[in-house]
Amino acid sequence: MSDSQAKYQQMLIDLRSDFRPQRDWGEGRGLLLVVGHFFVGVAAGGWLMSLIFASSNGLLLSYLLAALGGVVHLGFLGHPERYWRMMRRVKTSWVSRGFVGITLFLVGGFLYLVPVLWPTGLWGGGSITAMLGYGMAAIGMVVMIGYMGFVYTASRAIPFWNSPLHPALYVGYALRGGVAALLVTRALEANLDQVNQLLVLWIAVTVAVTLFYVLEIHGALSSGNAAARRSVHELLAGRVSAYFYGGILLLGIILPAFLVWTGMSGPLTLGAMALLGVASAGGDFFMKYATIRAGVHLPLLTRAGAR
Amino acid sequence: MNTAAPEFAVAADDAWVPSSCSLCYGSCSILAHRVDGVVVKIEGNPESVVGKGKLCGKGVSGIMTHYDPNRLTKPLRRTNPKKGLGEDPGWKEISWDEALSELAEVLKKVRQDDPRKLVVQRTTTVTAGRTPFQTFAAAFGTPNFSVSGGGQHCGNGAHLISGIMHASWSVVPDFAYCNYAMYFGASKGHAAGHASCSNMGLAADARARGMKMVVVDPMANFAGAKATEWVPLRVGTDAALAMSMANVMVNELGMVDRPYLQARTNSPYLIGPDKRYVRDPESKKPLVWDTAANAARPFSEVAAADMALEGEFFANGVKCQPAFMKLKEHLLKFTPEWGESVSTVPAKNIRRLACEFATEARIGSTIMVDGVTLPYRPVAAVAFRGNQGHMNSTYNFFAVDLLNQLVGAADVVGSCLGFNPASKGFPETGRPRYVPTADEDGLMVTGMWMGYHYPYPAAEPRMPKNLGLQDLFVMGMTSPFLNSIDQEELWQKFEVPYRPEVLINFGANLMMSIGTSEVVAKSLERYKFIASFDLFLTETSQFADIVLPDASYLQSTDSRSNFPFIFSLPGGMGEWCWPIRQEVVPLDGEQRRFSEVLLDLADRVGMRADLNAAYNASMNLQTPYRLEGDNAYTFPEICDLELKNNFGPERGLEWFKEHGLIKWKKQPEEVYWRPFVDVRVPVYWEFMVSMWEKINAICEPRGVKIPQEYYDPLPDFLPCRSHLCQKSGFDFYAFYYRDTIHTNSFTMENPWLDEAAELDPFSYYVAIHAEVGKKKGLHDGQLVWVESEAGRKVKGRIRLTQAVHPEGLGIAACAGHWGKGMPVARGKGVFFNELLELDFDHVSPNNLNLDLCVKVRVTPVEV
Amino acid sequence: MRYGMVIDLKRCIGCYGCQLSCKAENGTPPGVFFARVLKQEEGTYPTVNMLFLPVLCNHCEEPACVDACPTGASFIWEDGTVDIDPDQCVGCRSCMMACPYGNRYINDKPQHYFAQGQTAFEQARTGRHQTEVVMKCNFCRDRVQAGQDPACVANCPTSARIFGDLDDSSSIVSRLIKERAGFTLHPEMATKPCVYYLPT
Amino acid sequence: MEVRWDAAVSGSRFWSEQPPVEPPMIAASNHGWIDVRVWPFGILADSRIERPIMLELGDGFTLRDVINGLEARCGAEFLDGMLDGKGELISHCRVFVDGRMIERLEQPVPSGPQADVEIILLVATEGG
Repeated sequence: MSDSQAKYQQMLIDLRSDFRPQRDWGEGRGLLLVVGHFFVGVAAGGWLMSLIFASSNGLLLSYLLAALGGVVHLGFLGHPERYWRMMRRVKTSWVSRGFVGITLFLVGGFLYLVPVLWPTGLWGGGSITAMLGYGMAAIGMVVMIGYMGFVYTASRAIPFWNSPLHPALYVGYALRGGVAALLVTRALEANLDQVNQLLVLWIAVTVAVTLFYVLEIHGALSSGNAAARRSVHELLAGRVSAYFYGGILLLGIILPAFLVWTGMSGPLTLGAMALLGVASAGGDFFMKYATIRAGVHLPLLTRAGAR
Repeated sequence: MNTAAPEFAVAADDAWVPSSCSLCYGSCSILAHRVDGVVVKIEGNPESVVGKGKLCGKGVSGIMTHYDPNRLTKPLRRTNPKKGLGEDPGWKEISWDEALSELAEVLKKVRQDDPRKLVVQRTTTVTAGRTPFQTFAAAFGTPNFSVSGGGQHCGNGAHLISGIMHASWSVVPDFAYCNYAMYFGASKGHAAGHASCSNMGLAADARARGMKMVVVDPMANFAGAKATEWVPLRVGTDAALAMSMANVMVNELGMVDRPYLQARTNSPYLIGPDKRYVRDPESKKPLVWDTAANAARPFSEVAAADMALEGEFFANGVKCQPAFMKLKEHLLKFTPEWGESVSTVPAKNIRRLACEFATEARIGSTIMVDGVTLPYRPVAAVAFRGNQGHMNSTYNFFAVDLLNQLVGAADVVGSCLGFNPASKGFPETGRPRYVPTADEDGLMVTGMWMGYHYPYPAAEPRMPKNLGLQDLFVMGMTSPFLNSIDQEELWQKFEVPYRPEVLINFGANLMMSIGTSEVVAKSLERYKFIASFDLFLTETSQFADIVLPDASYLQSTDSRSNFPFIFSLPGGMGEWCWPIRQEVVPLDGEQRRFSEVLLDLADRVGMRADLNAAYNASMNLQTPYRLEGDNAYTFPEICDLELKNNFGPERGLEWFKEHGLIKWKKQPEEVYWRPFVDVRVPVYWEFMVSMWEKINAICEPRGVKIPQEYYDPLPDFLPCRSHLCQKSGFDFYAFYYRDTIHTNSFTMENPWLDEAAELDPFSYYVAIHAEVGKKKGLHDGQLVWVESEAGRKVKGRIRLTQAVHPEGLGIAACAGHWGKGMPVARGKGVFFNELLELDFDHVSPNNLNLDLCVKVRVTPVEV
Repeated sequence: MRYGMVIDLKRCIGCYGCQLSCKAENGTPPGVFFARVLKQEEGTYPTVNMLFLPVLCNHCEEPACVDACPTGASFIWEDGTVDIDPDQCVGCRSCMMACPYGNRYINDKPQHYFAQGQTAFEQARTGRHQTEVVMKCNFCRDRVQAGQDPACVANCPTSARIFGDLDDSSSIVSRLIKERAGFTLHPEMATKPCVYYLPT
Repeated sequence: MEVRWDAAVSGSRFWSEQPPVEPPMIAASNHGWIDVRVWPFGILADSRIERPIMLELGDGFTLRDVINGLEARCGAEFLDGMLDGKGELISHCRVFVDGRMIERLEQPVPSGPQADVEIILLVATEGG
C-alpha cells in the first residue's frame, strides 16, 4: 500500500508546483517502458547493421533484443492481457504503428533467421517463407526505427518532446545502437575485420546524433515555452542531470570516443571493442531515460505567479 | 391498477432524502441520495431558499465526514485520572447506561450544591445544537453557557452591533439591488459565513450585474480576489479608515440623509455637557429641538422634519447640542491624512471612496418593489469577523455601520440589510412572528435573538454571578474568562461565589479554537468532571472524563436546523423557508443523537419538568402544542409539536419529512421594514456613558481599571496590543481568516477537503508579501517559525504573494491538529491560535472579543 | 450536436464546489480529479486579482488523446463527448502524454482515502472503476442522458458553469461565447477544445 | 430635493394587523378569589421551596401581585434573578399564565377559577 500512497503524496506535490513533472513514463513501472524503447531501438539498428555487414550472429542478437524489448513493453502495460488491442488504431496512433512494426519484425525475423542459423531446418534460406520473412522483418525494422520519435512528437502534454526533431534523433540513436550491437557481436566472435569501417560509421552516427540532441536542446530553450525550458533545466541542472552528464556524455560519448581514438591509432583489443559497444548502447539508454524523466507538463496557467 | 403489497414491492432502496447540511453553521438544504442503505451523493435542494439547490465544496463532501472510520462509536471512560497536554487518557469502552448514570450522579450533586457550577459549551458549527443545549442549561439552572472559540473570536462585535443597529445577527448587502458594496474584513458570498452558499450565488449575480465591490482587507484571497477594488490596510485599523470616510462625507461633502437621521436615528436627541440625553422632567423622554416651535420638546411630540440636527441650544437650563452635531464635531479630527497614517490607505483614496459611497447612495431616492414604494439606497458597508477581531472590536464595526446610517442605507432597498430582522410568520398561523420594537427612549430593540439576553437595552451591570462576567461587562456575549489565564484572579476580585466544576462540551475543540493551548489546557484541568459529545477524539476530548459518540447530521432529526431566520436564511427579497433535518441512514455502533441524550440525561437528573418548561419558553410553544408537566417526550415528538405550533396541525414532523421544508413569499414590508416600524437606531450610544460609570464603579475599587475611551458614545480608533509592539524584528501583523474549504478545526479530517486544501495556494501556508519576504531571504515553501512577543511559536510554510499587505502575515482556518484522534487532519496547516494570549489585557474591555492580531517575528527553521 | 461548457471567470469564486461535487458524483480515487480548481494571482501589489481557473476535460473536437490511443479505448460519442471504454484500455498512458491539458489520470493510486480501507461510499462508487486504466471526465454522461446538467454545473453556487450544445448558435453557451468573447486554454495546441472561459 | 424619508410609506398597517392564530381567549372569571399555582423552573426552582407555590389572589390580578405574593412567601432573593434594577421583568425571564406569555407586570391576567403561572429564567448568553 505504501507504494501507491507514496504515489498519491507525490501527485499532490506535483499538482501544487507550477511545472508538473511527467512521471507516468519513466518512474516505477514506467522504467520498463524506457528499457523496452531502448531494446527495440538497438534491435532495429542491430538488424540493419547486421544485414549490411552480413553478421548472422548480429541478426540473432538483434532479434533476441527485439523480443526482450517486446516483453518488457508488455510488462509496463496496465493490462498486458489486452496487448492485441494495440493494433486497432494504426491509422492514427504511432504507438499502434510501433506495435504492428514490432510484431511484423518478430514474425518476419523468425521466418528469415531460422534457415540462416539452421540451413537444414524446416525451410531453406532461399525459400518463399524465408524471403517473406526477410520482407516482413525489413518493414518491421523500418517502422521500429522510425515510429518511436513520432510517439514523442505526438505528446502535446510535454512541450520538450513535442518538437519536430525527435524522430530524426531516435532514428540516429537506433542506428548508433545498431553499430554498438554489431561491435559487441564482432567482439564476441573475436572477428576484427572491417572494424575501422565500423568505427568510422560509429563516429559519423554519433556526431549526427549529438548534433541533433544539441539542436533539440537549443530548440527547447529558444521555443519560448516555459515548460520546455524547465525540462532542459531538469536535464542540465535538475533532477536528471546525473543521467545526462554521467549517462549520455561520459558513458555514451566520451568513453567510447576515447576507445575509438585508441582503436584508430593502434590495435583495438577485443575487450575494448566490446566495451565501446556496451558503453555506446548505455549512452543510448540514458539518453532515452533522461529525456523521458525530464518531461514537464504544459502548465494550464500561462504565467507563473509571484512564486 | 393494484400496487404490489409492500413486502413484495422490493424496490431497490434508492431515495433522495431532503435534509440539512452540517459542515458549517450555514446548514444549507441538501438532498442526500441513499442507494441500498449507503449515502452516495449529497446535492443542494433546488426547492430550498437556503442554498438554492447548490452547495459549496464542504457541503458536497459531507459523505466523507459521515463515513470516516475514525468516528467514535462507543462511549469512552477515562482511566488515567491525571490530565494534561501530553497525558494519555487511557480510554476504556463503557456502555451508555454506565456513562449517563455516572454523569447524572455528578450533575445531581452539582445541581443540589449550586447549579451554576455546571458550564455548558457547544460548537457554533451545529446550528441545531443551539436550542437543546440552551434549554438544558436553563432547565438545569446555570447561566454559564458558551460557544467556545467560535463565539470568542467571531461575533462579540459583529453580532452585538448588527443587533443594535440592524436588529439581526449579521449584516449583508441587498445583493439584488445594491450597486456599491464595501466589505470590511468580511467575505459575504466569497468564502464562508452566514448563508454563505446562498450569498455566493447572490453576490455573483450582483457582480455580474455590475455591482462595484470595494474590499477593505489586509489580504485579497476571497472577496478581495474578486473585488472591483481591493483596499489593503494595516491589520486592525478598519475604524481609522471608516471614521475618516465618515468625516469626509459629513464635514467635507455634507452628503447625509437628513430626513433619515431625523426620523429613524437618535441624531436629533439633545446631548448635555455630561454626554447624556437632556430629558423632559415629567415624561423622562429625551428632548429634541423643535425648529417650528423653537423650543426643546420630547422626541415623541415633534414631527421628524422639524427636529434640529445641528446648532447649540439651551434646555432644562443646560447648554446642549443634537447628537448629530456631537458626531459632526467628533469626526473633524479623523482627517484622511490621519487615516492614512494609521491605516496606510492613501488619503486621496479615502476621499474618493467616501465620495463614491455617498454619491452612489442616491440619498432621497425611492423605488417600487412588488408594488410598494420604498426608500432606495443602493450602497452597503458591511463588516464581519476580520473587522471586529480586535481590541477595538466594538468601534471597528460601529464605525463601518455609521457609513450606512449617515446615508440612510439601513434595511432599505439596495442597502446594508440585517439578515431577516422582521417576519410576519407563516401566513396561515402568523408564526414565527417577530418585529423590532422601540424602548421608552424610542430606540430599537431587536425582535428575535440567538440568545435569551438582548443586545439592547443592555442589562444593568452588577456584581457578577456568571463565570464569564457578562453580567458585569454587559456588552459581552461569549467570554474569555472561562479559559483565560487570569480567570481565578478576576473571580476573586469580583467575589464570584462559586467555581466551575463540571463541563458538558458539545463538539467544541477549544484547545485549538480559543488561544494558547497551554493556557486553555490549565483551565480544563481545573474541572472536576468533563463530559464531551464528539464525532472524533479531539485535542479537547483528551481532557474529558467521559466521551459520548455523537450521531452525524445524516443520522439526526432537527425541526430547526436553520432557526432562526436572522442566522442563516439569505437576506433580501425572495421567500421565507423553514427546512428541517431528518435521518438519511440509521445510527451505527452505539452512536446516539445529542438531542435525545440530553432528554435522557434530564430524566436521570430529575429535571424533566424544568426542561419541558424551558422548551415551551424558548420555542414559544402555544397551547395546544406545549409540553405538559414532566412527560418524557422524545425529541422527534418535540420537533413535531414545534412544527405544528408554527405551521398548523396537519404540518407536523411527518409532513416535513416528506416535503423537507415549507416556504412562503416574503413581503417588501418585511424585508425593507425600516420605513414601516417606528424605531430609532442609536447613532450616538448614550447608554455607554452610564454603563461605564456603573461598570467602573464595581471594577476600579477592585483594582481593575476600565479605560473610559472604550465606552465613549461615539466610535474612535483604539490601537490593538500588536500596534503598540515596537520590538525590533517583529515586523509582521499576524492575522487569521476563514478558509472557504474548511470550517474551524473540524473539516481538516475530511480527506476530500484536506486534499483540496493541500492543493490550495494559501490554505496550509503562511502568506507574506513577496518583496518583503525576499528581502528577509525567505523563499516560497520555506519552513519558518512564527513567534509572538510573548514567545509563543508555531511552525508553517511560507507563501510569497502580492495579495497581502506588506506588514500582514495571513494564516488560514483553525488548523494544525496534533491529536491522534483525527489522523487525516494531524499536522495539516498552521495552529494560529497558539499565538494568542488569553487574558483581560488582550480582550476588548467593551465586548470581551479576543484581540486576534499579533505582532510576530518570522525566522527560518533550521532543518 | 456538440456538447460544450462555458465557465464565467467573473463569477467563479474558487469554492471547490465543482471539484468536490464531481468527486462525489464519480467516486474518483485519491489524486484523480475529473474537475479541479487552479488558483493564481495576477498583478502586483496593490492592484492584485486572483484568477480562479476551474479546469476539466475540454472534450476537444480534434482530441490528441483519441489519436494517440493505440487500442481505440479513447473514443468520441456522437454528441462530441470524449470518453474511455475501460474494458479496452491497455494502460499504456499514451493519451496522458498527448493531452495538453493533463486531464487524464491513471487509476494506480490507493482506492480509498482513509488508511483503514474503503468506506461504504467508496465500495459503492470508487469500486466501480477498473484499476490500472486511465480515467477521465465524460461530462457526467449518465446525468446528461437523463436530461440533467453535469454534477459540476448543477452544483456551482455562483452559476459560473453553463453546459449546452455548441452547434446550436442560439444556445446559451454559444451566445455567451460570442457576447463575452469566450476563449479556450492553449488554442495553439490545435485540439479545438470545447470548454470556453469568459474573461473576468 | 429633500425627500422626507418616511414619505415613501405612511399609514401602512402591515405590522399592526393581528396574527391570524391567537391562543384561545380565556373568559375573564369573576369568582372573587382565584387560587394561583406558581411553578418556578430552572435556577428559580430552589430545592428548599416545594413546587407549586400556592397563592390566593383577587380577581383581575396582575403579574405584580404574583411577584409580591412570591416575595412574601419565598423572600426577596428569590426575585433576584427575575427583576432588573427598576423592578421590571428582565428580558430573559419568561412568565406564562395557562400557556399564554405575559410580558408586563401591570398587565391584568385573564384566567379562570384556577391559574397556573410558570416562571423560568432563560439564562444562556449566545455568540458565534
